[in-house]
Amino acid sequence: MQMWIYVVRRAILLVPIIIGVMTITFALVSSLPVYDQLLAHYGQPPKLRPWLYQDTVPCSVLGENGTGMCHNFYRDQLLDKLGLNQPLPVQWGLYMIRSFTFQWGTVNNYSTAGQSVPISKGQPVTTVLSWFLPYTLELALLALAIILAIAIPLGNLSAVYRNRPVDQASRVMSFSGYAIPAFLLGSLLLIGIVLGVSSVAGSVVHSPWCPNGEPWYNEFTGSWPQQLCFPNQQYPSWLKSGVISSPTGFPTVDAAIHGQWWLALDSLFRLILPALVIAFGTIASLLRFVRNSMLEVMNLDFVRTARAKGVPEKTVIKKHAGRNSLNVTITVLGLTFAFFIGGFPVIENVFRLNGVGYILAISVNMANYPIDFALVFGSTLLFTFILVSANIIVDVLYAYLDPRVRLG
Amino acid sequence: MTASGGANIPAAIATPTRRHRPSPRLDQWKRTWHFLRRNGLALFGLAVIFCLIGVAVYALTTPIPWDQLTECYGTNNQVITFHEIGLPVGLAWSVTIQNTTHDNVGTDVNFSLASGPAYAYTVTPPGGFNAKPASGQVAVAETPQTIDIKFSQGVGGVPVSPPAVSSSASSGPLSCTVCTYPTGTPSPGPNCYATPKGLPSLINPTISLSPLVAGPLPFGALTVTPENAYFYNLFNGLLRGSDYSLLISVSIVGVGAMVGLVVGAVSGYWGGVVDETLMRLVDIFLSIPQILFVIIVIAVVTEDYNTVLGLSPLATRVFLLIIGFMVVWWPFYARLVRGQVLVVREQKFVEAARASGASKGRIVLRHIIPNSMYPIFIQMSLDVGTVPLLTAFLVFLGFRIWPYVYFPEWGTISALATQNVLGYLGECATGTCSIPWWQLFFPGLALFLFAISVNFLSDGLRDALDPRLRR
Amino acid sequence: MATSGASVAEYPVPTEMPPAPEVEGPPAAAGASDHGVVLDIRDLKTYFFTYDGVVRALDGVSLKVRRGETTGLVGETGCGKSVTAFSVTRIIPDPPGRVISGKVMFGKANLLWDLENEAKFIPIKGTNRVKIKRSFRRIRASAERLSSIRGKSIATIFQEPSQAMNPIFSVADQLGEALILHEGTKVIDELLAANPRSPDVGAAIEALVVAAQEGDRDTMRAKAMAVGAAVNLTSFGRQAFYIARAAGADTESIRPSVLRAMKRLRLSGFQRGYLASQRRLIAFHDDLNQVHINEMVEGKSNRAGRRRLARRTSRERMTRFYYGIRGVHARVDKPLKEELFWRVVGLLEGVSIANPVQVARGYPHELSGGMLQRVMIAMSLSAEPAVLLADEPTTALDVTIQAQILELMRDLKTRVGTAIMLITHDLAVIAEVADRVCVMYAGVIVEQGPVHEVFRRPLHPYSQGLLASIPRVDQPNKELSSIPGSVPDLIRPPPGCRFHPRCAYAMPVCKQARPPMTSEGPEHEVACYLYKGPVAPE
Amino acid sequence: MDDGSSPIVVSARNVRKYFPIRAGLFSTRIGDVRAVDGVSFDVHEGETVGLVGESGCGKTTVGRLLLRLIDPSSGHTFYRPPAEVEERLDELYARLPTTSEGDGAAKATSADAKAALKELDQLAHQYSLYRKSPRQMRTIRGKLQIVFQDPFSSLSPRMLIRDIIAEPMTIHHAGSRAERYRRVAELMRDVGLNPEHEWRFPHEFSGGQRQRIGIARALALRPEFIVLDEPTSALDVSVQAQILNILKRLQAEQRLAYLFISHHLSVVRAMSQRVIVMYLGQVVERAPTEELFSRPLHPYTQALLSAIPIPDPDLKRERIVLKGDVPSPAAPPSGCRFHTRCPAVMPICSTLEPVTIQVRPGHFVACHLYPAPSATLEGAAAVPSSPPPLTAA
Repeated sequence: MQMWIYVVRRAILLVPIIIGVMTITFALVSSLPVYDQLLAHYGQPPKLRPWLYQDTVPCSVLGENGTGMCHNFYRDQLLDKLGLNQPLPVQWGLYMIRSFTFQWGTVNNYSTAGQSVPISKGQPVTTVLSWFLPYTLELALLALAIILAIAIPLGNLSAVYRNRPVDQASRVMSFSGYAIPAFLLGSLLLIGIVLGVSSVAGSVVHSPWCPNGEPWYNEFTGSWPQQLCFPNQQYPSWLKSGVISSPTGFPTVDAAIHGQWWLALDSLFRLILPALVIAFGTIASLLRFVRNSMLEVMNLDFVRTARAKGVPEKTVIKKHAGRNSLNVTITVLGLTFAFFIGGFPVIENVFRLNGVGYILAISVNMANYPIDFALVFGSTLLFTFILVSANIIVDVLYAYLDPRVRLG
Repeated sequence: MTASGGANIPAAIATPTRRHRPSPRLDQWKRTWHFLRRNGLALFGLAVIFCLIGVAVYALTTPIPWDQLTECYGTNNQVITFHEIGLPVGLAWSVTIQNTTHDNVGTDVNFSLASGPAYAYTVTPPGGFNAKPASGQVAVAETPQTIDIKFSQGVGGVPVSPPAVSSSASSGPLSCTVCTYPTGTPSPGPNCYATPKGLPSLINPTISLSPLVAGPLPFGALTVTPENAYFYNLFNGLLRGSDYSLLISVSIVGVGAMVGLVVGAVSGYWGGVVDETLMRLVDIFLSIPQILFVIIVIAVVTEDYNTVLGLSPLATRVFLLIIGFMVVWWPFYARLVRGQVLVVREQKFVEAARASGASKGRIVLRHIIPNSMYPIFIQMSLDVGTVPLLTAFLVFLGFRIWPYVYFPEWGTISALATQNVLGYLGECATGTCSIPWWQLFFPGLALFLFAISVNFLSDGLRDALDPRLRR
Repeated sequence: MATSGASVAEYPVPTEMPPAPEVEGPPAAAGASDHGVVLDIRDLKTYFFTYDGVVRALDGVSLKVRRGETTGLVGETGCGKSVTAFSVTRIIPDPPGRVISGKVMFGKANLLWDLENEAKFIPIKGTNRVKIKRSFRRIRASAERLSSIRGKSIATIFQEPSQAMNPIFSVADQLGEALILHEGTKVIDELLAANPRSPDVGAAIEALVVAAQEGDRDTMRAKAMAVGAAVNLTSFGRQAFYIARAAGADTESIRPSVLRAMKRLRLSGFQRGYLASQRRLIAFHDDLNQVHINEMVEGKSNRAGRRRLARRTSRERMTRFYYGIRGVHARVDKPLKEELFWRVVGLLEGVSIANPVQVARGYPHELSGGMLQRVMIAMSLSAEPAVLLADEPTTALDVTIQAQILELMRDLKTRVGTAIMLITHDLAVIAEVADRVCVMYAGVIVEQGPVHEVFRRPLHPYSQGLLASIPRVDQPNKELSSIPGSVPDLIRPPPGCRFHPRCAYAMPVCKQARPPMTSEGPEHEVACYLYKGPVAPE
Repeated sequence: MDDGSSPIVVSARNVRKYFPIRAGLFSTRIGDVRAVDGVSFDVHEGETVGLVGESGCGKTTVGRLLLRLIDPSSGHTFYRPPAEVEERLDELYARLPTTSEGDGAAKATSADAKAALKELDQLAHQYSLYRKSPRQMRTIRGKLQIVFQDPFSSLSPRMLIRDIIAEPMTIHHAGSRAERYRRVAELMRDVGLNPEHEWRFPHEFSGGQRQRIGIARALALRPEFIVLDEPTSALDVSVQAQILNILKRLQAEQRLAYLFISHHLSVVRAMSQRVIVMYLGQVVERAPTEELFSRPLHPYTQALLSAIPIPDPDLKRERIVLKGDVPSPAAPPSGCRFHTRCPAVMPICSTLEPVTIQVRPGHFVACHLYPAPSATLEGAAAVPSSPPPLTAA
């Protein structure tokens, strides 16, 4: 009961944070030229009126004082609707309302060059994101599972066997996690696997479950098999153009729902490598903290008490020390979650996975201009929401683990 | 402890058994050094860092303009620029030469073509506009040239008149020093390298065994430009890159730590409303996805590569990089420092200082900050290693510190290399595979060495400075 | 916390002497001086290996702890009192600390067996540091071996009760853990033996209700215990009592709530299976402890036996896991938890805590220091150990609370008959509770003897100095004389008698060799050259 | 109010310190921890006043209040008030209605009381420590110093000993650098430290030596009044004796006034001329040392005295063992705060809060066992001058 008070209070504290983040994004958005803002909200101007967002339009031969251009009144209407000619505070309020009511603008100049992504200009950003969110979530959950499964036991071990081989190994691992950028690691893994297998088996190998012979190395990139692996060589109806699966959007779940077990396995298999790569960095930073907090806890009095009580050493470490150091782990995990999320665009880009990160990576890619600001800001908002909800979860866990927090 | 003095104590005990005037700070350093010495990894890190600093200093002392690091292959490529006139901002148009279409970057479309024949080009205007000239011929001469394209509204339009060709010194290389030729064919001349497919990016590392000459391309080459027109000397790049990388990371971490220290100390010591507001601010910045934030800041501010504060475009983008990271960096330090300060503030010696009338400023400066410094140092040394990695993230996501021109910074190089190498993956799996391993290996190694040695060092320092772990 | 009610006399706890297991009893041929010796520490050396050098924290300490007696260990900070206690059960953090040599005879078992094989010491020349080569296998083995003694036979209570308890587990959990470790089989057997369907339960409950209506605390308790007897489970009687007490005025609510409480005794098949398997596990654990003890008695390791038990244990774990998973819906572990809870309540009553139920539910950070110290004592006495090592149990407490705790300890000594080794820097406390006292200085015992002897005529100059420097309430205008200087650092201890730099009677000989223990008067021994008595038999 | 021949250095009047307790969803203030609840006493020049009580009874808070290290909720502390002001204050406080809630202000209804309160405010404005401006405060702080209990956290680990001791002088710009360090040397000699140790860091010293350093720092500005906050409770007995002797010597030499805070009655007896016994933030008994220890009146004092272990195994005495713990100052018991543990509790105790009366010259007690006809010396004659028999638990 006390715990709920605590959690609710934390949740209330999160409101100003969300608003603050929104304000920052608002500042960025409103620093864009008006043209881009209109573009971001309404998408591309219709083919017939390409001049819609410009302040002046060519009108008569003379026009205003003979420039051949006159004021664009259509644009003024748009501005009014968006409130862009209001004073900033009002704009801020409108922006808040829009972002909380999920009016995040329209896809405008998302360049699908070279991508098999069925995004067409003019779609609302939220729908696009809602297609791709589940995939990212599945990836994230897998990665988190890996992190927890590796970091905590390894950290405890290296604290218990301080300066012994286990410890040294785990420390080197954590160091290299700090030192290798994720995309480098990912591509190294890919190349390593490809080179290794191709040197062993040549190129004739096919995916076991691809009757028409998909080259095996496609198993490691892309989130679905190629078209030719499917019955009568095209994607089933629930797999929209081989990218978006329905109804849930979680690839494994969907495949399982439609009873295609090999497909479910396949999609899971495609997630494992990226998840490992994403997890690696976080594990590195987590290991360090787990180890240190464990070292601290092991020096505390109550551990000595437990020993003096006659509790076997294993239990002392797992129960008495481990549970106490878990709080620190949770906190650090919450803190590093932002960086954890930041890794997704890159990794999904390396492995060509159709997640939000991939969309973001493409839409923000300054190599192919201009940027699709609607998508960029949309996905940023999305990530922020994810982050905040993660914080709440962390708080709940923390309160659950530590009675001192729970009971105030 | 030697025995204490005291009113009724024999002098034999009272006088210390130490040398007359010890210098305690020296003792502390000795003690730290002793523990650092026992830690092989830390020593390794120290050595590597010293080497890198040396390299950076060397790179600074012998400056080479960064744009001359690029070398073109073939004999005489030139840049042809199509310049747009009278088109509203943000509309996309493109030019096609020999079935290759380039979209506009801002107001220009760039091509890099080998000289010789005259190329036919066609302009694709945005809907509702028509261009003059809509198509034409351009002959590549010895100098780069710019063709102005005028756009106008309405249908029909004016008959095509020969384009106004104006010559201008645009950025990019002007001289070709190196050339490549397909393996098996005779070498066209000096300074030419044999490559499997005539691709410059596949020039192998050439370590010549003569002790003095390191070969023209000791680390091999790397191709970055869109048309594969230019390739870059990895060795030079990494060499030049050292000082850029160090400067960027050190300045980011330094500035961030400064801000964090001040904010953390203030909010920790003053407490109350100040603390609350500052910490909420910190929370806000902590709940932005950092990398994305930096990307967006740069993307928004430098859309179309405009500049700020009258800096040069390059300086603008480096500056923005630093600022962007700084903005997302300080909150971590602020939180760290605050935690420390909250501990130190409760110590009795702070109260003693207040009891003898010390002002808040003095307490913060003389007591709080000195006693909460060490963890900050450790964290800083950790982060210095991490920054180039994050820069690499940005570049990988398409951020270019300098567009179309090779910018010597480790993160940039490794990211570009990765993208480049990933392109070869497909053909690689077919067995007939020649992956330019050096393009991943050397930049990756540079990043890895830097980060890991900094990590080793800071970890060693932490252990050496932490009295509890002193065993 | 404890505001009214419970005094010690009210709830008797089992008063028989601690069971003397075949290995724990006093040596058969016990000399006059060795009568009832439970713990015999001989020439114990414990060093700490730090950056500055080897700290000789204990340098040859010998003392005996006798059954039913309180042996006081007194001295200034850093003289190695606590280290002595912790060296007995080896709960010294390693690194930096290691027990170097010596014997700790607990009955026939030598707790420091296999000590010399655990680590080799290679001095680094030029410095006064030492490199240690540890054999981690042996160290782990000896740790396991000692965990069979810790808590069960030799219990310890610590100085800072608030830090000595695990902050994230409730008091009931932590005491319950101790219970299940030491009395597990007994607990489960009794739980399985309970029969809630016995005919005379109803009558007993009625009686309880009647007693509650009369409202007399003691008869109510008696009747509640009768209920417990009816279902053949004492702890349930206790539960019934507290239900009745909580019911207060509306005595009608007692009947249904007692019946509801009785649900926990109606065990389903799964629960029984789970309990049985749990019991087998604990039994294996006890066997393992026995093996360990035998190892220490016979002085040779019995790896085969340990292996066999380990195999059985792991197999049994699978069984319990099965019951745990299959029986999740049945909450298989619930009955044991509740049983433990009510036994814990019983333990807390034993240390005269007035509201044991709340305390048992509470977490350490909710309880006051005095309360926590009681809980610690209850925990350490849960297995009725032969020896209780009390490390400054009252230093962190207020005078009035200290008085309570001392009363409690004195009482427990007489009732449970545990041998107590009381460590404190406060001579007054020693004078209050101890029967014999050892005065330590800089890692050696300088004087020991019966408390009256030592306080009436302290022999060693250090003891005299200590006594002289205490400000006394009963002697206001006694001006405080102080011992000059402070405890020497034990890395470079003074040669010869370690006290000579601070000693007023220092003689040349004091600088040369350590004085032997000479016995002055009955069992009164002192290590000082001022006394020429017969050398003590050590 | 205490008849002291020598002038008063510091006098506290009706000082209260409540720490708010916040809880609930919006961390609303649900109550107060009444750390100090209406404490009044004087400290005269060159005397030592002992302040005893169990942990959590507000001893330390009183010490910090006297130095204005924290600001009080109400009440005043006066530094060297002129004699006439002193007397005037007493009259005024006498005219105020005695109450447990806050200052008299709340219940000051009668015109007389209002006037008294007004004048009190004016006086406070002139003389109260809590009304001084920061600049005035800085000058005064030199005269009021403190020595802390924990010798390990009271010295900054990153400063040299010389700098630690010199710091107060540095803050007050007392003399040149050279002079300061010369003074540091002599201070170290005063407290029995070897001046050569000034080049060391605190962690190189033992507890006793650190405590000496702390004392030297407190003496640096030649103070008149030092709060000794359990200066020896972290030390060994032998070292404790050294420190106590040093303190006594310094007092004799420099005519210092001490407030000696301790939970150790025997030490207090050895050190102080007058003793104040606190329980749950209130003064329960206040008397000259000898008087208090020979004739303790308040049951709590008696319990304390009998709880002290005496280092003499032969001396057996029946002792009063109090039941339970100190109640939390967040929810102090109604009426007399001691009644929950009092062995001689009466029905009235739980309802009515006893007033402090003077039983014998300078001996004040707040307990219903000693009914107050009126807090005068005549009245005191009627009061039983010896403690009534108590039933030991």
